[in-house]
Amino acid sequence: MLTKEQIAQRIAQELQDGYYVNLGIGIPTLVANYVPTGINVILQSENGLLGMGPFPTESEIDADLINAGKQTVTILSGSVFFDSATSFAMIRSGRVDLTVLGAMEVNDKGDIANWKIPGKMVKGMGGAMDLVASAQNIIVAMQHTNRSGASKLLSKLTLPVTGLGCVKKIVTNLCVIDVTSRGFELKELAPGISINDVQNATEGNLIVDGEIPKIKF
Amino acid sequence: MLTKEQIAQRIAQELQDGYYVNLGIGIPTLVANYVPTGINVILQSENGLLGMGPFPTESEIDADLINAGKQTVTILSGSVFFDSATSFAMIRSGRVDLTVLGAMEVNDKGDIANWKIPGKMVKGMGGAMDLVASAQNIIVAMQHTNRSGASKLLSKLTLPVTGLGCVKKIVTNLCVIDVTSRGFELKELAPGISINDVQNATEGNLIVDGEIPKIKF
Amino acid sequence: MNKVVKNADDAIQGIQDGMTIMLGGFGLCGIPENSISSIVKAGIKELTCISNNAGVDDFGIGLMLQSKLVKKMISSYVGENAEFERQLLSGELEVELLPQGTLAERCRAAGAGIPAFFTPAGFGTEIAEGKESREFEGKQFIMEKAFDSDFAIVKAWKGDTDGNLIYKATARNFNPMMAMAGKITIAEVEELVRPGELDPNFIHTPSIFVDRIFEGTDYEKRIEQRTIRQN
Amino acid sequence: MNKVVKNADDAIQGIQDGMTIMLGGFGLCGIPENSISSIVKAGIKELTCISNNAGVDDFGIGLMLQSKLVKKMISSYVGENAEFERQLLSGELEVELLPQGTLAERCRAAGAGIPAFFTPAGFGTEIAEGKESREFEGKQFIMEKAFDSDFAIVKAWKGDTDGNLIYKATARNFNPMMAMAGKITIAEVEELVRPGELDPNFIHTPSIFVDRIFEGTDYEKRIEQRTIRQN
Repeated sequence: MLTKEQIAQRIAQELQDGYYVNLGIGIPTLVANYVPTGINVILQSENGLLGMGPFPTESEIDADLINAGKQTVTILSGSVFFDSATSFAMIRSGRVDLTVLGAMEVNDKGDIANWKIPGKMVKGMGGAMDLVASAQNIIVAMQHTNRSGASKLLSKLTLPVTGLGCVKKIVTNLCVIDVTSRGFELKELAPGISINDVQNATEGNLIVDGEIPKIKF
Repeated sequence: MLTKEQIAQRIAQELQDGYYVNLGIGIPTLVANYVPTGINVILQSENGLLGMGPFPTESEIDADLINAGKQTVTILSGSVFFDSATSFAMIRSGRVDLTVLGAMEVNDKGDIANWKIPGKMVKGMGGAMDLVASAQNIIVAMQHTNRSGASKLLSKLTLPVTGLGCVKKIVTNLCVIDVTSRGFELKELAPGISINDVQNATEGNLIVDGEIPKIKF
Repeated sequence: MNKVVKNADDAIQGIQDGMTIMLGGFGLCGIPENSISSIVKAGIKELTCISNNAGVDDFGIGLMLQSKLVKKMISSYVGENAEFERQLLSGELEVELLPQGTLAERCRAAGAGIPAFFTPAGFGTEIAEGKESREFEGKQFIMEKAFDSDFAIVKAWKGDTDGNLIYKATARNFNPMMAMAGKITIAEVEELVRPGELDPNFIHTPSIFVDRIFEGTDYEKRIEQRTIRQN
Repeated sequence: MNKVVKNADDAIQGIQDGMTIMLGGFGLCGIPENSISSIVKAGIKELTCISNNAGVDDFGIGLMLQSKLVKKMISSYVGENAEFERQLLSGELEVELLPQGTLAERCRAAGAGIPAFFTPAGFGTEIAEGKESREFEGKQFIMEKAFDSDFAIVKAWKGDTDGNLIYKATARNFNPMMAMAGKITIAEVEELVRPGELDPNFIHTPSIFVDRIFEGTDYEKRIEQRTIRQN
């Protein structure tokens, strides 16, 4: 089983030099801590910042400089500020190379639900619907099952959809899955996890072809 | 009969303090020379400049600073540069208070033709179609008749239209006309010009109500 | 023509009960603090507010909610706010949620004389219900319309007395599009300067979009998520 | 990842016969002089060029016309150019004329992932022929689509090696929207600096839109209408 940090670390292996990357709140944010050495990625924050740096020190804090999670951040050399319309222009026109998001549910067609639970207070989709409708490359970072043990990888979403056919890859505590026209293709297993464990935790159509390697770090 | 300069001078009487104004090429450009004292108007040039100043002196010339007529110009205190999309955002959203244009023909519904003569090399509409489709207040500055003596104020346009129902006022060498739902309403006469002269030079529906005063300068 | 008003109380003249207003800001960053205070003081009610977020309980638009001035919020993300949740669940408050990019683009469209446009965001979701959808080049989009707001209230870093504005860092966010979009646009700035003091090449909002401007006072600039690293 | 290329010859690699390219500039102001020279030198032909104007006989896009490299111009205003007129009348050259604001907005739409939008410009004119028209709030509009171009070539004043750009004065014009709109965007700049040297608050084109950048040489910056006043 992978920890949250390991899920992030595995996703970080997908980064390529020069990638513009948008990281959602939660596990996705941790991906920034595992950027492989020798490559440079540029973090986009949809409130209007390209080139997000680390959190500030106490003395660096600037109330006018936050990320999309409303956290105080810093900038780097080459960073740039812009307005929200320009920010989503970048996103919708496909210039963001990789988007990493959390999800409540994903189905085997790549549809994602991550914004609303009927009966609960709905906070809103923020920029998620724009991101999932636009990005060419969307990786979902999440636990394989929910708190009551039910699969989050489904044949049919039970929650309101955020976007259709957009998820390309899922990294969970159990495994790495590619979402293809065939369904959930199992690609890598977490340490100590068997194909059977994944099968049992996956409600949607799971494809297992040949040997499935262990996740490497 | 008014000279070109007098046409511009009469139009300048329509300016109000704080107006944002777009002046077309030709007679409209001359309006800038007759801004009444005590009022301040801001000239918009659709290539991306608000607050256009006079032509430069020899030493002030800057190839990167031109107006929509591609002439070298200067800026003033409070001037601002922007891109072409922002420029036409201003225009289409109706923030330009007054647009002054030349025309080949206007009809008594306020339709204007000023961009194309069939059979002749067509240079293009530039920003004219955006301006006439968007401005709340459009004044046409032109000669009342063309070079062969035919009226340019018609019941029906003979040339390809630039915009529909947009002209509010026309100032010609002969008179000042408001374009209303009734047609061409004669408002003021140039010195030495009779109602009859205007009538003879106007093919479209001319409305003459009561006394018509002389243009005052 | 003078766009400069003395303070927020003067700037908000004309905003009436039942109107639709836009308020700049993302979270508590770049919000028009002075104007919000004056609206609360004036007790203007039944307002429809277009703003990306709804503040926190005791700051930002949260102050307007406390005073029950808001009839409807149009936002992309809300609910960092217990009073908001209470009013929503009790039916006192209406909420329309929109994708953040759609919110930004509907402001920009209003300010650009574009009545409608197509976006992929929300296609196939409940956001698309009742909206026209259409395929372009094999991909599905929904049609969204420009906002129609009576007033837009924005916060800038510096402004000149002609109405030119510059914003600081990520406090820019929705402010430039909203400044374009209001029938009447009010700008409050941290520092009001004379025309010519801002570099004409680096102005974020050209003067033409701004109708009223004033220098605000006592900016608190509250931080919502104070995150620091140890050095 | 390195976006910096040595010169215009390197920058235009991949532009092929028959492609659609955007070229920034208004008149001769803010045009990518170096890249135009390299395209002429390389003899890339059958090009569809999206650019507000078509240069003059011996400068700007006029140089490409002289070498008969242009199949079609998409512009708002052309013909300061005898060779242009000759090719047009002889049927060697196709021209599509568009309202200037529509040209700008179709670039911006392409760069903003907006496949189509409505504009009032051209309604009721021959520009509207074959286009969908629609009424919003009692006013008539036509639907215009985002441009689809293989390359965009822009000219900026300064740029950094990450690809951030700033423009000078009215040389900005169409450049920022075209920079957003190209499948591949080439930027030539008068001065190429290191990341961090441009103020992040005052960048006109964020780096993400730029794929290749180089420092140009020998800018002529020809003036089309040299108008002066006597002091």
